[in-house]
Amino acid sequence: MNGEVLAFWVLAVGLVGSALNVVLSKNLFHSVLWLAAALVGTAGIFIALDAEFLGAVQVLLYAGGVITVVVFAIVVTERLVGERLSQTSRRILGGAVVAVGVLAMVLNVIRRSGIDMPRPEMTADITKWMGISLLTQFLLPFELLGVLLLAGLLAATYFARPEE
Amino acid sequence: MPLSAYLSLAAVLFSIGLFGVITRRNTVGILLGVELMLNAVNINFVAFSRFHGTALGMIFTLFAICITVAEIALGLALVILLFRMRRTSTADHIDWLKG
Amino acid sequence: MNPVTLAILALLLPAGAFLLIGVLAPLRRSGRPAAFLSIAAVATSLAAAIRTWQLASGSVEPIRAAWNWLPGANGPLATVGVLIDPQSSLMLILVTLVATLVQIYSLEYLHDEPPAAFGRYYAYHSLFVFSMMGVVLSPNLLQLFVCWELVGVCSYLLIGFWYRKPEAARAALKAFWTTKAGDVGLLIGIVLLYRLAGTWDILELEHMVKGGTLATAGLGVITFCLYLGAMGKSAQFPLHVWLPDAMEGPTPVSALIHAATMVTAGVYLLVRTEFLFHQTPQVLLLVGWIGGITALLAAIMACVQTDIKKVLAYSTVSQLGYMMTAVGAGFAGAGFLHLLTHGVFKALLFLGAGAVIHAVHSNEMHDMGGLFKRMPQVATVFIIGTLSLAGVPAFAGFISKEEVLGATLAGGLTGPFVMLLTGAFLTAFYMSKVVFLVFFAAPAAPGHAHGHTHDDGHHGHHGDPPFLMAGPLWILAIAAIVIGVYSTFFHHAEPEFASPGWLTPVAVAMGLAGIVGAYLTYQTRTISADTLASVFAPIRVAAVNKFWLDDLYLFIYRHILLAFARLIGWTDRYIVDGVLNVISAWTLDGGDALRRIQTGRVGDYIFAVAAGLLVLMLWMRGTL
Amino acid sequence: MNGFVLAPTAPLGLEIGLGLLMLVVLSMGLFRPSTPNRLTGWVALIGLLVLTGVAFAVTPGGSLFAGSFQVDALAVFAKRLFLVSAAISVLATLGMSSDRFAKRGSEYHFAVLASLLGMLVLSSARELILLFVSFELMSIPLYFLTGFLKKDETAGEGALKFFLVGSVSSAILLYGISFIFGATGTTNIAAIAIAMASGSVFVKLGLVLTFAGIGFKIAAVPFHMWVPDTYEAASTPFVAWLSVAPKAAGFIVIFRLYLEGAGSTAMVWVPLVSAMAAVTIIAGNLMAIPQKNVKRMLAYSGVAHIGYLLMGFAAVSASGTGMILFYLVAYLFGNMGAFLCVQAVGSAEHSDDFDAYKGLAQRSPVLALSLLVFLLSLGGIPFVAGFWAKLFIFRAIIDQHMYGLALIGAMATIVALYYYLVLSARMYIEKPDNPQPVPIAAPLLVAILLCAVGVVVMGAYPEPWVRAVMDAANGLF
Repeated sequence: MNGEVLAFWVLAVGLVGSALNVVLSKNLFHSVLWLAAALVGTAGIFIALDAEFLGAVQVLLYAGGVITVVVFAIVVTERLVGERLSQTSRRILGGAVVAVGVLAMVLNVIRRSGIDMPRPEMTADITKWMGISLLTQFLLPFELLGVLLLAGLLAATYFARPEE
Repeated sequence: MPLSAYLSLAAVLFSIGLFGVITRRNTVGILLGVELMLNAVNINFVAFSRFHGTALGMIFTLFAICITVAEIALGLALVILLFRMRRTSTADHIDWLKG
Repeated sequence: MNPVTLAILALLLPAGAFLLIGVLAPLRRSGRPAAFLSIAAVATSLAAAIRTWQLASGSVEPIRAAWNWLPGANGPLATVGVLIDPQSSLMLILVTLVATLVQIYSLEYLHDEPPAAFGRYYAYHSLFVFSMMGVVLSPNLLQLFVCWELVGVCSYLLIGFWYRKPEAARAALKAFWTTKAGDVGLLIGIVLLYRLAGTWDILELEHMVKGGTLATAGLGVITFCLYLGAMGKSAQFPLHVWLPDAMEGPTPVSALIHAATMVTAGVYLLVRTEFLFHQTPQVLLLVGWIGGITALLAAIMACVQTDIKKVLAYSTVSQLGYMMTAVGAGFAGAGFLHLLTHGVFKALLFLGAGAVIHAVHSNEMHDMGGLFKRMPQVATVFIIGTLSLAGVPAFAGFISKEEVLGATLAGGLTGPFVMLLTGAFLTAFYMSKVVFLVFFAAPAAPGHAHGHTHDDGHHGHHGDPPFLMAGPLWILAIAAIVIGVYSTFFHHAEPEFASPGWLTPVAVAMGLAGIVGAYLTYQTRTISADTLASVFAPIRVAAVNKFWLDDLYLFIYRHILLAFARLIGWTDRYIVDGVLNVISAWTLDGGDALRRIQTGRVGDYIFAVAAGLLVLMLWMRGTL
Repeated sequence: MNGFVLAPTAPLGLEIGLGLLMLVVLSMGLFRPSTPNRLTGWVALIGLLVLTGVAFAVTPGGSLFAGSFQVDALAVFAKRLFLVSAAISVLATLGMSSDRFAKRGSEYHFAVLASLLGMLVLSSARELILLFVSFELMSIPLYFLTGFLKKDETAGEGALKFFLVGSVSSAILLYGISFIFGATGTTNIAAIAIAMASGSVFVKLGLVLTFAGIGFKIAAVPFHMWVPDTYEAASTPFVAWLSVAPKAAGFIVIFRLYLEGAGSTAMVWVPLVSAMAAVTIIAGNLMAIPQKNVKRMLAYSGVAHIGYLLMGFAAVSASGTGMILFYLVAYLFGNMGAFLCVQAVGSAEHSDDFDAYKGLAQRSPVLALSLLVFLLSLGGIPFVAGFWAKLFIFRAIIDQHMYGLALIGAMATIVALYYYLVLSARMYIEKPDNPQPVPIAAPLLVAILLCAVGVVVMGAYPEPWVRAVMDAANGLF
């Protein structure tokens, strides 16, 4: 068992565990923290897949940014209502059936696909290539992303701002 | 590890997220489920990308992460708005519109 | 401008006027401005039509322009466009000319209508002119049919113009349903034709017939169906019953629609599709015989009418019979010629009669008499119209009637020929009767004077009508004379057939005999009208009762149709409705049940999305 | 700046123009925050009209970024459709009485234009990353626009539901795209088409997931449940646009992915799409019947219309595809027009219930007649646009011998007529409670009349439209 395999299994178990906690925890705040753990775990998977840059983005943007925003939102709403946000689940059976059904279908496809190709050697600096292609081949989506973030930001501030 | 291991892990995470969005009563909880699903997708992209020997999937992931950030900010703002008007963030109680 | 542009311009101007008047409520309610707009449009159309004719008569080939309307897999399913040849351009002139004059005439005639009704009248008129020109210019049978139906709608609206009057409303309905019966035949005919030929285009069809590529099997049914449509529209026996009733509409409407233009659409249709009818001689024979019967019966009925408009109405039916007989004899050109001249002088007669009615406020000839002194102009033009209709040389109807008679004889339709000849005598007789009774005979006793007054208007013009009414009359009268003189003395078109030398003297003699007979009976009273009536008593009784056709229809309607309708109604109420009620109850319940799925809870919506995804995956699992 | 520098970006002209317009609109809000005026709306409208004019002058051809952005016939057609619908919606918004559209007009119109930018790029996108980003750029402002009247009791609720269902669907869509990418190793649709010829299972899995994601956007049953709630909550001129443009965009994505990308594999989809079409038609029409609110009724009937469009897709033929485009144009005029009439009545009566329409024909004949024309078109009555649309769709699937589906569609049309006629009867037969004419703002009236003209002209003379859509569709086959 080499390092990559070991790392994968550790990360996988951690990821699935924290993901389950995200959806099962009774306390919303705990859920968010478990999500943060899952996101960091995902960053680990990225690094195991030689995508260090993405791993960094994942930790900084997601685990850092998103979680901060969520926590902030929870705190704001809790302050508004003055009590702890509880969170319960319903349709657990239905949800489980659908989720397991989808999982079974996808796993079945993965099993039958015979996709398992060998992992090629990394030949080039992926981060550099990503940087270059973002400003050449993917310039248009990159620009659109800017517009999208601006629109999302406008919308978020519009909704969150107390009425003037 | 083979590609199928990464894909399977992503599938499990995706299903957990799906379970979450279906069962959670709290709107923030539903959002967390969506995050899990998107996270699974990202693993899929990066894994495929790595095994195809291309960075295209990673670029895709980069875009996906950024879009997700915008989405979650918008979603939380909506939750706060609803909270301010209805004093609740429980999705099931937000049901004035129906039929 | 090229003829196509001109023709389309002529076509679209009245349509534009209709839309403007119809959509702009203030314009419609203002009355006169709407009228002026309509008149300006149709007068411009007239100018365009004349220019189109000038251009078209110079070209040998028909000019056809078509645009795709309904796209189909192999070429267009239907086209819209115009087909310009001498026939359509002449007909176009007739339609626009009479329409222009009638619209100007109506300004005065309907002077006392409220402005809103006035606007409505002109809106209908514009729509009518547009649709009629659509029929005339149509290059294919589908477009022709659509316009044909529109024309019928306009006729319905205009007959029922005084819709508060029960007779008018009933007459409008009668006209609508009778012509509709024919139209169903027409529709079946053109659908069958499409199945047979694969096209509705008149030129293409003609080309196919000439090239011999059109199958003749089943063509008889098609031409018969086409003829059914023509029969309804052109008031052929036994579907003619609607036309006399249609006189409930305003007189200018009768002049335009029920004399000069719309009723001739059936003849025009047959002229247009003559090449098809030539393939089916049996149907052609039927057309000829029915034409002859119509001509004679209607002439007889015209003799016994006392209402001046009814006389003219039966006269129109009779003349339509003449045209149809010529078509049936295989010489559509002769019928078409008579159509054109008849359009001019019959419009003249109707408008003249309208002027009389306008003055005396009655349709009954008893209430008139000795009017020559009071309204010499009207009397003069009316006499010109009568002489034309009687087929006196140097008047418009002379040559065309000769042609029709000659064509009938040449076509071997001896029976109808005799009927037409008798009809010619009767025509001259009843028209002269009108002239003598209305204009020359001593006025009837005052006690008779209050017959039922039909028309509107409160103050009578006891004298010649004002310029707006007299002008159109004179224009038509001059046209009738010019056409007559020109065709009698200068223009001897070589007919397609040879008529025997005795035909012209005999025909003229018949006409003159009719006039003399009427003179002796109604002017000098040498022959007592009562004696005449008793001699011809059986025919007279039959004619007064309209040959019991209305009674027959009433019987059929009461005893057969109503019983049938009751049966259908019963089935409808208890069986069809029952089934429908059950189905609709299920539908409503289903809707309500489904609506409950929409709980308003977003979790359920998400669940539906996820479950839908699972269903999709399960469905596709065979291929995954 | 000279032609040499600009020339390479020529295919992006419309998008760049729109971007500049967005800058202008946004900066007008920055420098005059919260000043009530409708200037931004007029600026946006004029800009949109100019861009629409340009779009109609554009001829297909040209591509950028190694073929990821391609201005083909379908793209040009779609861009025109998006621009026209957006212009009508913005025009109608100018007739809104709420001062929120004056105070926050800059943000509102910026969001409309941002979403429109997403649609414009989407119609040209032949590369998955670009497709996804533009799809999201289209979607996110829609959430904002739905909740724009945030002081209304229900606006936030409608937006939140739309957003939550939308983000779940978006995750599913992205998951699907990841499998399509994974099976082929490329994101270029042309290259995917080549790689897909082998028919990998991952492709099919990806297409299933993607279909669910797009199913949300086009509101096919069972992914449609957000539709009535969102439509009821949002401002009506926006709903008019929401009910048309994103649906059209969804179909453009379907064409790109399933017809261009999947090619012959698309045939696998026929049973699934037919079933979905049938279910969507039946459920949409049935659920529309018991509605008491006209906006909800139109929402459900809109769902049913998506079923007819899916029917056209099930035909998997050039004529089916073309007729979807024809249907979309007819639907654009008919549905937008109907919603705008709802806006006119709603702003006068403060109610969207059927009862508000009592005797409308006596109160405002033009409005009632327009609405009648729109309803007849939606119902598929002869000689209005919707009739040809339905007829052509039916013909396309009958050509493929799918008689059962055609029968279901035809029968559902009768059901649909029921509720359209119920509303028409309210307008024409019942007496009004209040005989005053309905006041209509001039821009709204112009927008309504534009739609009415579109419906009538398409109905009277469908030929040139059919030619246009067939030109756009033929490139895909």
